[in-house]
Amino acid sequence: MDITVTAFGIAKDIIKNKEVIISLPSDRSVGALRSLLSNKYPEFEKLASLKFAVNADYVEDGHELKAGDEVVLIPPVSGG
Amino acid sequence: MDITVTAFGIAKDIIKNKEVIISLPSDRSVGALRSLLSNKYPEFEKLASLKFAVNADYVEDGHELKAGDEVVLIPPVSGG
Amino acid sequence: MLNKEELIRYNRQIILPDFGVEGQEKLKKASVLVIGAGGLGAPNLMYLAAAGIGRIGIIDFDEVSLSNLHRQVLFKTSEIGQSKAEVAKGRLSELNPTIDFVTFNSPITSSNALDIINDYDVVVDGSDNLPTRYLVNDACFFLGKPLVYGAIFRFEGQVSVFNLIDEKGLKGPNYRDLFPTPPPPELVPSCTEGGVIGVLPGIIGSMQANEVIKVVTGIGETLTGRLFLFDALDMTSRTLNVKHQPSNPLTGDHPELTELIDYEAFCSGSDEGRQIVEISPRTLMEKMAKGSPFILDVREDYEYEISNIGGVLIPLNQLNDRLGEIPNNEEVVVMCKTGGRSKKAIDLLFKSGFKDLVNLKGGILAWRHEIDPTLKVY
Amino acid sequence: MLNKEELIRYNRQIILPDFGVEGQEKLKKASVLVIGAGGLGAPNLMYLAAAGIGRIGIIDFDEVSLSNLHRQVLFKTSEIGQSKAEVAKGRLSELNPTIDFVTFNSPITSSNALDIINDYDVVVDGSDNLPTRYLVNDACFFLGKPLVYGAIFRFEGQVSVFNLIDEKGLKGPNYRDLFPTPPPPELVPSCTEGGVIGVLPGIIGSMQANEVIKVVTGIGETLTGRLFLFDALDMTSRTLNVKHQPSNPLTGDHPELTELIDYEAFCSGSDEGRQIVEISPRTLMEKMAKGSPFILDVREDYEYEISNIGGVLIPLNQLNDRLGEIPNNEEVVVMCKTGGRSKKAIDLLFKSGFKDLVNLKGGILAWRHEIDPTLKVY
Repeated sequence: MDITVTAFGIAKDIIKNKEVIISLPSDRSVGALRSLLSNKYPEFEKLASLKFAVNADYVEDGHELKAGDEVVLIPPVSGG
Repeated sequence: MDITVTAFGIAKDIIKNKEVIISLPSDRSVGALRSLLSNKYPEFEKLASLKFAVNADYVEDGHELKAGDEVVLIPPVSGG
Repeated sequence: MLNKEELIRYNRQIILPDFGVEGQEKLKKASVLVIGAGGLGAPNLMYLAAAGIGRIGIIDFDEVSLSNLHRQVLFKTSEIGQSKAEVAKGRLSELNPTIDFVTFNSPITSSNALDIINDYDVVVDGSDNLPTRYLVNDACFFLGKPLVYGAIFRFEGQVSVFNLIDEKGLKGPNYRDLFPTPPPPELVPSCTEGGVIGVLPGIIGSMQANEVIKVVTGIGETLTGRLFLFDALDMTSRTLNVKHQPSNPLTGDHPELTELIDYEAFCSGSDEGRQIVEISPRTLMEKMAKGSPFILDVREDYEYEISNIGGVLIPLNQLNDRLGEIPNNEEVVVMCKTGGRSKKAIDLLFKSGFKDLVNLKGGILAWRHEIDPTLKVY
Repeated sequence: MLNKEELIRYNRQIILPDFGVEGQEKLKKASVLVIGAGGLGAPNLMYLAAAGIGRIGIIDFDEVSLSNLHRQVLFKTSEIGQSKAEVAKGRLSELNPTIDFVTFNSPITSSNALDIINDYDVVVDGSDNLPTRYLVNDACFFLGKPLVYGAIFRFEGQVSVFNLIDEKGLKGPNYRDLFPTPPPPELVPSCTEGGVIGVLPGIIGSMQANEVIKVVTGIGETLTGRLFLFDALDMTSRTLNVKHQPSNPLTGDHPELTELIDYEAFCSGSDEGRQIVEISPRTLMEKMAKGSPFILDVREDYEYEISNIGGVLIPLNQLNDRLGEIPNNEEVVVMCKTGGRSKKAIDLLFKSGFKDLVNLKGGILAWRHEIDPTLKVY
């Protein structure tokens, strides 16, 4: 199952794109997606504590993803 | 078939709501929706020349509406 | 081309990905005309001057007034009564003295629009009335200038980019693809009539300045072919795709417009095609010297208290209930602050059977300008 | 309660549906603390002062510098080197002399935050660093004050409202529901490091001021429980729903935070827990009087040209290629403008095997402040 991940802020720099498509294996949890991203983009590991939003709602790592889900990753931003 | 119409600007004042649901008869064109609105809200007739947008695209009066379409009405706004 | 001081001043945007010194030099070489130094004009002018646009034209014939200051943050309370364009230039030069500012203290009209606009690369529409919006759109179309559009009403705003030429050399849609013909004036309330939340032009005007920067530098995606709608009340927005419409009289199937027209007449076309008779302050004064014309002042109590010319006060929203106080056997001169509300009053009176109605052109502000400069401005 | 002049000044918003004189009186009775008078602070302060907020607190310990002026539109070029809070107060009083302004020229810290914030109804976060953002969030939570959050990075912005109590008396989510713990500092670039398009704080800061007005007057729907994300590059936005998270240390299942903590330490937690040693300008001067410490200046060429204290210049982005020019058998004092880039340089040097590294706290700006006021500011 393919999931589209949209990145904001510094996460966009790390995945080098505003959007990236990730193929999920049998484990379809947000936590599994998090591990896949860390494997693919080593820098991503440093953002490990961050939350994911799925279809406009913040979710926990146990949340199961469905086909067509839109995942958004938002790191903190400090500028003023 | 029911169609949700979202109104901006002075059109919101005329239909007295940001959103209104209109039941379309057999004729499902944008032109038919325009007539229905004018019957229901007499003031609306004065906005008769305005365009409708359907699902984020500007359309002509001949455009056929489908169930679930989102219709948006935007009158000109002059303020600065 | 950028000197050392400029490299420091603009450093925070020069270090942006895809921006660089090159982007900054494009801004420095660019010229932008901002039409209207009011609510939308203020953030446009501040952020374009701050960003380093080389030459900025400011066109506004109006003077600062007290009721501007809840949203027109360029001005000081002590500057009430002064030229907006000149005050803006002074303030902006203090922010960024490296910019070349050019001011126009007169209205933009069908006679001067092409000459003025022709000197600039990009035009910003921050005007406050429909005739000017159609005029500026048509003039920019004829001259092939990109136009960054913004407009506000109460809590809502609109932003778009018109006439932009894409990489294939095709010109993008314009204002007449959105709104081919204007509705009757009473359905297009200005900020004076419909009100506006003061911070809204801050949001919408800043978005316009952002589009200007993208048009000039070529980075990002502008709003060409898209209309951005924003509602400050619930922070929702919506983007509509706009295409060339067959009915557009400039670019459609039957392009009948080949030159600028009379935009006041175009936008005032009332239901019955009825024209409102207007009187100048000077002619009214001559009338007053000869007799006692009935002058109906439709402003609010507190406005009347500040300054008046001796008319009978019936605020616009009480008019319907107080028709009996107005004579229907003689001419009635109707007046307000600038001549807008008085037109509405005339429409209302006409529908109630009054016939001999005359509008004081430009309201008490014009009277002050032409007849009595000692009147207090507000 | 509103006088005649106020009725005129705020007329355009008083006539708004659901706003009225009542809404205006709520603004007049309200007090708002704006933390940071920089990029976000400028539009917040201008539009809140213009809108008629009765008392406005301005907290900023910084001075105006040249590289602020591409986005911090409150200031004049001639005011470089002056206190931002004081300059802001002066400018805003000219815009609206009826407002009561209170300035704080010192940093907000764990020791003073509760006292300062307690005096205000609403707080605006316009700060430029993560420790302050967590501090302000926690302090507002402990005091039950609504916090209007805004942050910017390059072309992107975020807005939300925290701690707002709804009609059922329930307190809305806060910053720690969005970002429970900070990532390492190198992944949270400031405007100085990551850059920012100048007009972006105009858009985001104005949106914050709009949220403040809704919080105070009760009209419309605020962003409580929602995070608004905005991308100026393509004018797309997105709104995410935020709920209380079980992991929130203030409100979650195990609320372990009961008072303010050391936020600098909390946010600097580097991988190895390594602390960077810092030196004050005075101590460095004493060192220089006794010998010749190796001072590494990692600013850009043009910054060094404007003012320097005689250090060896290797700009941060050339550091990796010029490690051979740095001694590894003695202490190296690393410096930049304010102390941020020099920390990055120390991280890089540490990873390359250098050990005896010291950071000049506050950079050349602190040096100018404490040691040599004749140095040119930029």
